[in-house]
Amino acid sequence: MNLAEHLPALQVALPLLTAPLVILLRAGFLAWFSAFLASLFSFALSVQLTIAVLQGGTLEYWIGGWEPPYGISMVVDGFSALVLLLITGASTLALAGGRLSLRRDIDNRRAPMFYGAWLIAVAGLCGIAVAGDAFNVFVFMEISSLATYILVAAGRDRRALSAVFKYIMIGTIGATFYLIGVGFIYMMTGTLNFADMAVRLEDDMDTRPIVIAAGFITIGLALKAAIFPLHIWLPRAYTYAPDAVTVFMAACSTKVALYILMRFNYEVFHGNLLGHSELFTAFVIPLALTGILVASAIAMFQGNLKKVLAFSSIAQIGYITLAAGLTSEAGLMAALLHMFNHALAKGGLFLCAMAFVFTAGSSALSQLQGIGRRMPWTMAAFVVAAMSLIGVPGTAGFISKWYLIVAVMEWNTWGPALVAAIVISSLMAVVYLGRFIELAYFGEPPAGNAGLLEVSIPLRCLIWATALLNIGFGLFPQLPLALATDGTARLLGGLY
Amino acid sequence: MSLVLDLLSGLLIVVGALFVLSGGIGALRMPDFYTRVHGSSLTDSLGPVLILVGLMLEAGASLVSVKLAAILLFLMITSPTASYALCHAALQSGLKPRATKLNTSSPASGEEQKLQ
Amino acid sequence: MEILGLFNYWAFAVLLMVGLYALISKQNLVKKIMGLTIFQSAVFLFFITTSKLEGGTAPILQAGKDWTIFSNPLPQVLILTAIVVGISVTALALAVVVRINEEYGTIEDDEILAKDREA
Amino acid sequence: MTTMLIGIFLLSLLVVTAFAIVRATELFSAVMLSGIFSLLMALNFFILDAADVALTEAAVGGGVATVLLLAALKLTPPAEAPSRGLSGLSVVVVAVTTLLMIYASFGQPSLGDPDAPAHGHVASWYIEHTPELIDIPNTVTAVLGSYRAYDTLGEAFVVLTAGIGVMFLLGGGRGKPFSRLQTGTAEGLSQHLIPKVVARILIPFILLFALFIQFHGEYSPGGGFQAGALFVAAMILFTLVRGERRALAVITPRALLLMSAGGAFLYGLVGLAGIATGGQFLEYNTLASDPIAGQHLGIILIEFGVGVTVTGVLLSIFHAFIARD
Repeated sequence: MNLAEHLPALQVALPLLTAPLVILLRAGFLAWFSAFLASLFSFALSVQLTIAVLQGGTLEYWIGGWEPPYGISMVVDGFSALVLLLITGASTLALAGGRLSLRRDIDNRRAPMFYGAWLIAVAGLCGIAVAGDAFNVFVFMEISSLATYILVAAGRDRRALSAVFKYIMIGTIGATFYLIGVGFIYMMTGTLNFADMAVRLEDDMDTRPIVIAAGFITIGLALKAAIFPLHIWLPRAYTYAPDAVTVFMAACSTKVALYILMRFNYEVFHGNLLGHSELFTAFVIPLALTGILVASAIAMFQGNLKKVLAFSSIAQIGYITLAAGLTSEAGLMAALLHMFNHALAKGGLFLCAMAFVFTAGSSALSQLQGIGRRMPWTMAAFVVAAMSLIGVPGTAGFISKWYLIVAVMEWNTWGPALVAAIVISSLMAVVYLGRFIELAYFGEPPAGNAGLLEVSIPLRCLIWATALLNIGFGLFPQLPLALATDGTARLLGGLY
Repeated sequence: MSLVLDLLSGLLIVVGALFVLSGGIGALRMPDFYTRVHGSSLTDSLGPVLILVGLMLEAGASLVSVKLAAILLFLMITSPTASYALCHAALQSGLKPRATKLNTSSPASGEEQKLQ
Repeated sequence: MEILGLFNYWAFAVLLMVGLYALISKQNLVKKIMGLTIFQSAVFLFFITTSKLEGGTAPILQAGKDWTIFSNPLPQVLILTAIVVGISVTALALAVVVRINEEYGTIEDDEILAKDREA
Repeated sequence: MTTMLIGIFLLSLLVVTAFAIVRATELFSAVMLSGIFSLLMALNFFILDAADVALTEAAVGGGVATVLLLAALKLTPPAEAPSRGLSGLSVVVVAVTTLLMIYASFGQPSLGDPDAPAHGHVASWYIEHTPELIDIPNTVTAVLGSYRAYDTLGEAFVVLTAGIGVMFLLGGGRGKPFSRLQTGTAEGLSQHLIPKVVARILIPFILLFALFIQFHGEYSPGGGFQAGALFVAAMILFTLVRGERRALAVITPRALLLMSAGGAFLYGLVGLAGIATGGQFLEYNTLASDPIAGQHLGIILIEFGVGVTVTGVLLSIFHAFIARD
């Protein structure tokens, strides 16, 4: 028995099977601790997987020993490894950093259920990242979504409930649209396996049902990924979820939908569907562009720190889809890199936001006035992560923005216009983040709360570790670059 | 012999279908809730009984007949109970049968009157 | 004949439409959930339609029976899973509705929105 | 031909019912209509040769979903607020989608077309190879339990997640999934002779049937999920007749929680056993000395796991709803 060859299955099975044990626990701390351990081990597994992919190329795993397309397969390449690192990393980070914050949000008696749901969410997202089968993606998408609904509904504000209802409705529409698309493809090809689909689609290029299938899948996943204008569920869900949940979700949940969107459009449709590349570009780029500009503009006028960051996320999703919509190698490279770097930056920002909310008791900007002077360490880390989000040279965000601009420039004559849009929205990011930073450093604290106030030292270390990662991957971007190169090569396998 | 059986089963099925139909009409045309339940309980009881017996004659002495008999048995237990439960629930929630409506001043509107 | 063979797809399309309509335009949250159920059921119908094979029977291979054509088992398996997913979503959504009613005192979407705005 | 006509008739009824559901303003009648909708859908599945799916839809849509909706209605306002007419945008969205789909339908294989691509390739491989590889008559169970066992694992965990969610939102926590018991309704219908007697007659049969479906799923339609749903139906009947308190004494809340978690965990353990015995995750060939025996063992175990989880979760959900006032 060689466990190394079972890594893809273990990556899903570990958090999934820990969950039922966690819900049987009776104490909140134990539940948190076992969830944290399971998450940490999952992270170790994804590191192992990443190493295996970097050394040995794409891994394939046949579940049940059945050969695909008859059985379900798992496929892990550079792109999946990148997403896996994000999921397990973000989960570990949020659980480690959010212990106190979660303890305040979730009452002790219900904590086992909460952490069980958390682990199931991690397992579901990992399951999507390693899946090689279209229907399996649906099942794991629903697992992770249901679990995420529970996590969001745990928010203390009652608005979390109405936000989560909207999220459930839109999430289910998205998943069902995806299912319809898969059904159409199955009807025309007789298979559910991604690789097999790509092969068999060549036979009936451009039949109407396949075009419709491509439409349903793209729209369904765009709903899940909160691509503008299908983003309406996101700001409220992010804002009213418990703070630690927001850290986790912001770093990975929409990314996973984007991941599967790109996988489907590149591996299955591109090259097999007449004119699909042009159609995809024509559909995605305008949406991405308006998304970037409009969401950035809205972010400038929000009165709540978490909402500012949520709208900023929508804009950043716009960058990723813009890059993916270019259907070029450089574009994909930029999309993958930005997925990674945005998760780093946004995870860091939300982690700091969690710390602010923990001490100040609210995420309203008016309550956070002067917080920078009261929490100098956390605030400095926030500034570093903010610079990464804006794309200041030396940070991780700069690398992906650089790749993005290069990709856009070599796209076609519209390149310069797109670059202008990217620059404008980066400036808007400076405004909406700068507005908070200014108010945090120079604002007048609410009456009676002026003393120095910091979160615990371990949490401060964690926050700073995240901030330093933003700088580290800015100076030494080899790891994400290597993964993105590998992932891009595989995604484009269908294009050339 | 088989012709007689065929005829008989056909007759039973047709009569059963008529009962189902009358039950449907009753559920639509009867004046108040309780009489409607009375109408539709025909659909539940006599209709299926006749139809199933007709089908059993058609199937002859086989496993299918045994299954049909089992279905028949369960129908005869469950559907009257369902009607009972329905009426009971209506009575408990204060719905008064139309016939017992005595000194109400409001004109009969065809709608059921709720007790206060 | 050919055209009638497409009737299932039309029913699927109409049911999908009805469900989606209830889902997006009804204000009552329970009604939305019912719309969601119709919406999902339509998709189930679609999958099962693709599994039907003319002259076939349920894919249960009994020794000694003279059936030789069997309908396609795969979509049926997928839909078994999807039905279970559907009821899970319904149950969770209903629980959220019950909680919303406790917190807001209403299950009409526009009234909830109004109460959210006040806060 | 006849089948097709019956199908068209049933589908039309289905569409009419769907419209009625959307139009009904009394939520109670909408719930009843949606029960009818599910049963019609089950009939449709049945004439489309999907016996397993029909059984599931009848048990889930007609049974469990209706009960849950009713339980939720008890806790929420019973009528919809007066409607505000058709919403223009949604009508447009919805109409465009429908037109797209009807447009797409003309490129699709007609109902029952034997040359449709869906029937070749993977599906015919299942029908051909199941007798030699797994050797159980019900191909649906073979695909569900072995070829695509990983999806079914996911299914079991989706159910578990829903249970966790409902208990998290409505429950009291710490091994007590249900908030509190109302004394008034705790007695059930035990004062009423007819339901009591009939339930007493029916419950053993339902339980027996559930067990049959659980363990005969390899040979006939059925399996863990359907069995679990039926078992839950029997228990719900019991609860209605004998009262909440007595039902929770039969299967305690802690036991329900253990069942929910244990069944799903058992499924995962079978998967890991595949790895431990030298196969892949969820591979049953290595579970016994003979691959076919291994397959049988694996399928029975995972179906059992699914059945236990479904019973635990659905009952927990039911109790969580009715215990709240």
